[in-house]
Amino acid sequence: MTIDFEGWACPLPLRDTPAIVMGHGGGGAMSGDLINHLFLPAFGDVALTDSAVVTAGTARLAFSTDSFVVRPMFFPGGSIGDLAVNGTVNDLAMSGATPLYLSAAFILQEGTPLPAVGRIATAMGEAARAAGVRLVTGDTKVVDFDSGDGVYVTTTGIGLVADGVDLGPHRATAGDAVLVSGPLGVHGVAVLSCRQGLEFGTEVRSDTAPLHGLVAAMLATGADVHTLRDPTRGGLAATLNEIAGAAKLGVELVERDLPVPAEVADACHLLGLDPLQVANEGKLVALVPPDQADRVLAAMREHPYGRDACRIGVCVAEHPGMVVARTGLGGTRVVTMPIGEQLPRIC
Amino acid sequence: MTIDFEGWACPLPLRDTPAIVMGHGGGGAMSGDLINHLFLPAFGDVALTDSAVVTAGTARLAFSTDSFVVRPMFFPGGSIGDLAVNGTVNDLAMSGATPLYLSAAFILQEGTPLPAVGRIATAMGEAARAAGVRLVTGDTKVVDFDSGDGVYVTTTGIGLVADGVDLGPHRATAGDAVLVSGPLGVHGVAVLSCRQGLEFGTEVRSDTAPLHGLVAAMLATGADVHTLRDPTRGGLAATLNEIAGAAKLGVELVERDLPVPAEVADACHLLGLDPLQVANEGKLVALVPPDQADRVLAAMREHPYGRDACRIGVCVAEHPGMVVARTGLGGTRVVTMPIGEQLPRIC
Amino acid sequence: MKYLDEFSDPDLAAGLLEQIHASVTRPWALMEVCGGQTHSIIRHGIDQLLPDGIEMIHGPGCPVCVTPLETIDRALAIAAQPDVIFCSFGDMLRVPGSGRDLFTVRSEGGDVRVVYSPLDAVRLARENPDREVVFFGIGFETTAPANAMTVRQARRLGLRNFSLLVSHVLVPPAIAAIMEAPRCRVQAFLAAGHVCSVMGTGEYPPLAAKYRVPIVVTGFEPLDILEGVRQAVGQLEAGRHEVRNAYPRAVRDEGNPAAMAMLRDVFEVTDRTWRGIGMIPGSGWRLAERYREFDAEHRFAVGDVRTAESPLCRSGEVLQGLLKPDECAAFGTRCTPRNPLGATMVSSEGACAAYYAYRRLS
Amino acid sequence: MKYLDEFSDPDLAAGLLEQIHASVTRPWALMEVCGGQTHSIIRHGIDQLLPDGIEMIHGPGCPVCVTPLETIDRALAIAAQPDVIFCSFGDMLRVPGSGRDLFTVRSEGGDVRVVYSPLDAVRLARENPDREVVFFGIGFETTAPANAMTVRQARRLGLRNFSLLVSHVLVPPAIAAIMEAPRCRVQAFLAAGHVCSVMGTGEYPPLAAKYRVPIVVTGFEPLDILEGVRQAVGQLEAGRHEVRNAYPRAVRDEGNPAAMAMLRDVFEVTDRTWRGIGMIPGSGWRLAERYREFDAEHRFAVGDVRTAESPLCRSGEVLQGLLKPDECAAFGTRCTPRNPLGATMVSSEGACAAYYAYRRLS
Amino acid sequence: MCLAVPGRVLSVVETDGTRMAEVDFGGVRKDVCLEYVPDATVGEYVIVHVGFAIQRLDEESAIRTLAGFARLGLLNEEFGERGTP
Amino acid sequence: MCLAVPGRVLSVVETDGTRMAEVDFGGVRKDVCLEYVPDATVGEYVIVHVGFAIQRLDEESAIRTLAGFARLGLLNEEFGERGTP
Ligand code: SF4
Ligand code: SF4
Ligand SMILES: [Mg+2]
Ligand SMILES: [Mg+2]
Ligand SMILES: [Mg+2]
Ligand SMILES: [Mg+2]
Ligand SMILES: [Mg+2]
Ligand SMILES: [Mg+2]
Ligand SMILES: [Mg+2]
Ligand SMILES: [Mg+2]
Ligand SMILES: [Mg+2]
Ligand SMILES: [Mg+2]
Repeated sequence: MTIDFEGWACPLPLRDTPAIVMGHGGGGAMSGDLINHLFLPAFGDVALTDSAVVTAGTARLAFSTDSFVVRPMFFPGGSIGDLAVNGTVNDLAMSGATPLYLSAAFILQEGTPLPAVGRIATAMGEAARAAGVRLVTGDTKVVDFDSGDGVYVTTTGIGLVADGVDLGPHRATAGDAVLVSGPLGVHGVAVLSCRQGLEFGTEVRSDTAPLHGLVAAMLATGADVHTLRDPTRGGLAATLNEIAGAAKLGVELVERDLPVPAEVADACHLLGLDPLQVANEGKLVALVPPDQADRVLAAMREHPYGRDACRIGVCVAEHPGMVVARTGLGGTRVVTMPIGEQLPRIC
Repeated sequence: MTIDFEGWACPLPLRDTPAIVMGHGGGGAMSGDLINHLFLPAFGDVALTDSAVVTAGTARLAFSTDSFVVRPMFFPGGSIGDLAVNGTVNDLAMSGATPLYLSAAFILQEGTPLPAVGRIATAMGEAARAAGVRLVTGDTKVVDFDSGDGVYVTTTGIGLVADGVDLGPHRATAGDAVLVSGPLGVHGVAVLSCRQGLEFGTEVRSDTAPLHGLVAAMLATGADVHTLRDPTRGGLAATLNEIAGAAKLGVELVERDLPVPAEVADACHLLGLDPLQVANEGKLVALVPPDQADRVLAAMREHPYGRDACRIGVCVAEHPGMVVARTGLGGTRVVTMPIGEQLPRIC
Repeated sequence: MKYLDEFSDPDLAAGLLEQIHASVTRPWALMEVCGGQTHSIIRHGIDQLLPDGIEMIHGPGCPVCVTPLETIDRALAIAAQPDVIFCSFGDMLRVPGSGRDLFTVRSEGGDVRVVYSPLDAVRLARENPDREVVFFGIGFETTAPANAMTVRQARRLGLRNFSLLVSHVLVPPAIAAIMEAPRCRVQAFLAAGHVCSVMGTGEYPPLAAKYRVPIVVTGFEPLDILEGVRQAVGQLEAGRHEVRNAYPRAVRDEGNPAAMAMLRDVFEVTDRTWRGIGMIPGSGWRLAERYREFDAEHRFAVGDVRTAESPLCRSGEVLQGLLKPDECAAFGTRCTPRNPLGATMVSSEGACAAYYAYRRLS
Repeated sequence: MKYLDEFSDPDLAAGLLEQIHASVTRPWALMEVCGGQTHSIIRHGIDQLLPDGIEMIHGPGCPVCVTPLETIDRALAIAAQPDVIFCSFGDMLRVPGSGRDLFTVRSEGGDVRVVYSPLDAVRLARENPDREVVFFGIGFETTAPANAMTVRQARRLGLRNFSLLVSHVLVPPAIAAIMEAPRCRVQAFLAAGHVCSVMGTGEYPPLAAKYRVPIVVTGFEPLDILEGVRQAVGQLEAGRHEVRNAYPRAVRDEGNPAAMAMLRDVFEVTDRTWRGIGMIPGSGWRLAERYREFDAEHRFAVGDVRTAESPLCRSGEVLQGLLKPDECAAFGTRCTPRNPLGATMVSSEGACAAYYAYRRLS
Repeated sequence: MCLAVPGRVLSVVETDGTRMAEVDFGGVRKDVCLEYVPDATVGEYVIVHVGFAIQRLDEESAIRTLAGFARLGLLNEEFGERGTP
Repeated sequence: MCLAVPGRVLSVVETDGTRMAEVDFGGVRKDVCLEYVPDATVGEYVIVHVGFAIQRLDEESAIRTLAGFARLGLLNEEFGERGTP
């Protein structure tokens, strides 16, 4: 394979690595660079978002894709199968869409036990039925032993966006309350607890869930919800930094209001991780005008997936693009965009 | 990772391998088993086709996904990037849809040179512009060195299906003429020619192309086109066997009418492969009522991607599910569904 | 391809067929020895065009089918070893050993590679000095010179990480064994043209004389097969039993002297078990003592393999033309190309696989 | 977590802060030795809450920052070898060597694994007898007992495939070096609590006496830091320079005798180059001669590494408190956490990285 | 450097000749080497760094320290807001 | 067994002490070992099996054979449809 460096003309303020490293997939700053400085220029004048809202004929559609490569494939509380369905359902839901259809494309490593594939497929079927979406088209490829790792699934979803619904960072406004639908870091800690070489005991179980019902309940209040996001890879830190960057607003969090369960905090302390950078599933962040926040919160708390919803901060006009947390002691700290992989620290 | 065999209840007349082998991804009989006996039962009551036609609001949509794992990533005449765009565009086109939007999900192996990723992205952007579709949403994951191989791309597409358009094996009828849009086996031979350990010299170059323009030209004749398919993985043999099986019809090919270029035939002879089982790109197979076949053929030949279109056979009521070819000598042979991988033979 | 396409010409085929039809007065059973010929017959539908009385019996000339189960199991054991790069022709990957095949080994992480030429394996050994490279050297006399060259090259290049797992089989002893079988129905042989390209025709006159069968050295293209049939039927109708060369463009009576010299140097004759058939004395080649350092069987301690052939499989009788595949109870039910019980169901020129595809039509 | 959360209590913090504010009459420059303390200060915004006159200077106590470039380059060279499983704490993967880091090596196929504990590396060596397992044994006195245990275990288990790439650094010689620096501004030290958990407090009185600086052994939670500051400021205001233990729940004056005995057995004192700072005599530990068989530097021929530190980087001055990060010309332009030129920009407690995140706000 | 956290010993075992403990960190449990704090018993707290207990946690001292901080707060209150910014 | 095809020698080289040829199979080109047909020259046809030339193709004989088949056809025509099914 010879590479034609001439034929490839992307301006590249990518980190000085001439090659892909794990950090490019971490959902943080390096992922962002790859998108902004490599894919976008190549694809042309498009906005590559988590979920696009497009028009087909007379219909307004949300359209979103995600590849799922989580290791291990089975973890306390779920599997890559649940994630693959709920992850895409939630990306659609964050556009305010009613998810309708999913596709599923599998890249299987040869040697993967068929029962494992079957169990993942079964989990996907069940998750789809639970979410009320239909898996309607698919694809299967097999790669050799050295070129894969069990099962990778890419799901893509189509949802219907009602007229008038317009959600996104572009609508965020200084003063908006920042809400979160439930405890943070739970999924990430559950997966870490059974990652090879890191195993630790914990009662924490992944809490993946489809969120479009919760979103519908929030929109049904009539409140003018501005922005919704599911803080998955890179955690709340990545999501809020992305929103702040796109909206050119600052975000101020109040640390003591963050719903970080004790077990998540303790696991993070043990490993030297920041719970705000740990991945979530089945959670959403909402930006809502301050006077409507209580109404939205009340509706969220009535929904099974929003029972522990709470307000965690506010959007501000100051320090645009930056997320700041007021610490328990009354100081402030910058909540930075995670750079690459989350790794346990010794110091 | 412990596998819960209990929780997995698929009836499994899969080949006696307890694990995935390369053949499960070959697009032939083993791929079919995996879909029919593992994914379908798990996903529930759905028809997992190459491309689904669904309704969203008032719009009729075609929806299709494919993962692209072709090795090498760059080959004479194209790259995995062109394939990823045109492959999905064509799956949509085979439903008679006008392709509108694509998503792209990347699974990158760490260590992949950024210029290679850039070149693939550039090829995708160019192919999308050429096809008149927009890449609107995406995702990037990175897997470790041992768990991937360069770039895998999953594209998913949405297309709009005009009212009245209804294509598929369910419409195939005994008597239908079988048409093909151009020379067979070209893409597969181009890729094989630079596959590791098999390298051979050839002038053959991959001829991937978006086919919805050709399809539009065919439909514009007013002919009642019954079925369209792009004979990719598994070649014409797999596609026609699939159609024959789904339509419960026989297919009769006339070998001397098959447009197999001499170079393709010679490469296949050298390696002991059947050109009908070699992958194609940028080609389609059409089933058309016999009295309208000439009209459709004429329209195809006016289109740049159908210049060499020809009639290769006929659907028959006999031997349903089976594809038979009349040989040059006047005998017949069964054109079987490829089983697994295509491998060079010594005998 | 020049000198290939011409030998598929339908008009010339019609002429040959007419001649055959014209000359046949009663039923004859002919065996095409070589799997490649079987493939060509099925591929072009030649058997359907022959007179009803002419029965083509598919011979044992498919190395994929007859390589002994022990050898396959040894290959699987070697290929599964972590340091080994196991190289094979593509055909062999789906041949079932006792319960698994090379595909399975590969899917479990074994480094199994398909090569086009045996020299590719030698190249891999040079490129991977820290790995053991093993080439699965199977085949008939045609393939033997290519396989022989690997050890010659390995020695010349001083490679210490290359070895050959050899299981060569020889056509003339198999012809004798078939003729000796109690229920043998074969009345004439189409001998394997490419075997004769290497070995010449000298081994056949004694066989023709002893068993009083015509032996026609035959090529692989449709016209070649028809010409072989025409000459065989001609002899049968005339009551003759001679050796004739119907493939003179590729076969000289003396064979290929350079190749034969190499074979004498590298290999030595041995008794060989043919899968399904059993032991045929003097029917195989193994590496000569002087190349023992390149013998994978010696290098890897996998001599003591216990094999288990499916008790249902009757491929031995099929291979000898004693049983038609569809007379086997497992045919099409327990045994299909997807899930073969015997090797004859694996390769596309295996008699059972050929029957399976064909029978569906009738 | 019990005995952790209590030491973050905001009300108690307010009380401590009030005391500090009350007692300060003029500016003081305090150095927290340990990167963990730096992290805690930044993480909780403690520096913003201290009186304006109190300046916290970030010390060199981040092993990620000070591990010498030669050692990193050696690690990269070893990790790139095909037979090696290279194990490291997560922090070390992004530390730039001369032009690359362990992430790069891994992305090129090197088998680099992040472990939680050094014993995980020993386990890997037992599980992979055909691979060389190397553990990157960096750190201060706190980590040394854990690293020492690996070679003890490896010997006991008879492992011949395990080795340790050692680069330990020691706190007291660094304190001396900082005080000896011509432009030194440090007036008191918060000593590293967990170092003292292992080593006790015995090494500090001579330093306090010689340099006439208060040294307060300090923990890592917000209240611990505040208490350390309170005690240090109290001494400064009173003109005293004593050693005090403000972290008694985890530090005994005599340290951990079992651990210290192990350290005496496994390691021996050596001169050590600190990245950015230069050689500090007697400031490191290397494997003792009797454990030479487990020394990765001896086992792998990578002694002759040529290193190239960025000429722009002034992290040495930063580490000694002689320069504020934003006074470095490369700061925030050529050098960012995304693309660090020096190790102090890598780790989240590196002074430059901490400054980078903080400065953006002001 | 030297991230170390206090955890409570849940159980002690000798594995392969090494003294190991299961240690609880408020719900999260991890196996920890106890060779350097060999006389730590079940129920006691130890300070754990990279999988090793490096010291006992002196509970009495911890409580005393916290009590001292609390007294400091009361003291401040008593004497008013002297010097606060 | 023994898939073998005729190809035309395009060029001959000695590589690493082995006689190799580039052989053309109607546009497809492959490197082939020429050790067993060492005197084959550029332009000649050889029969190739698994990357080895195992024999020369005798062009004269090929043409003669084809001519024979053609005569057979003429003969059949001359003598009518005797015995055809
Ligand atoms: S059909 Fe199958 S079981 Fe029967 S003889 Fe043939 S290979 Fe053996
Ligand atoms: S800012 Fe960067 S270059 Fe400057 S001293 Fe810090 S690490 Fe070195
Ligand atoms: Mg998405
Ligand atoms: Mg997502
Ligand atoms: Mg999302
Ligand atoms: Mg597909
Ligand atoms: Mg690989
Ligand atoms: Mg598709
Ligand atoms: Mg497709
Ligand atoms: Mg298709
Ligand atoms: Mg995504
Ligand atoms: Mg792997």
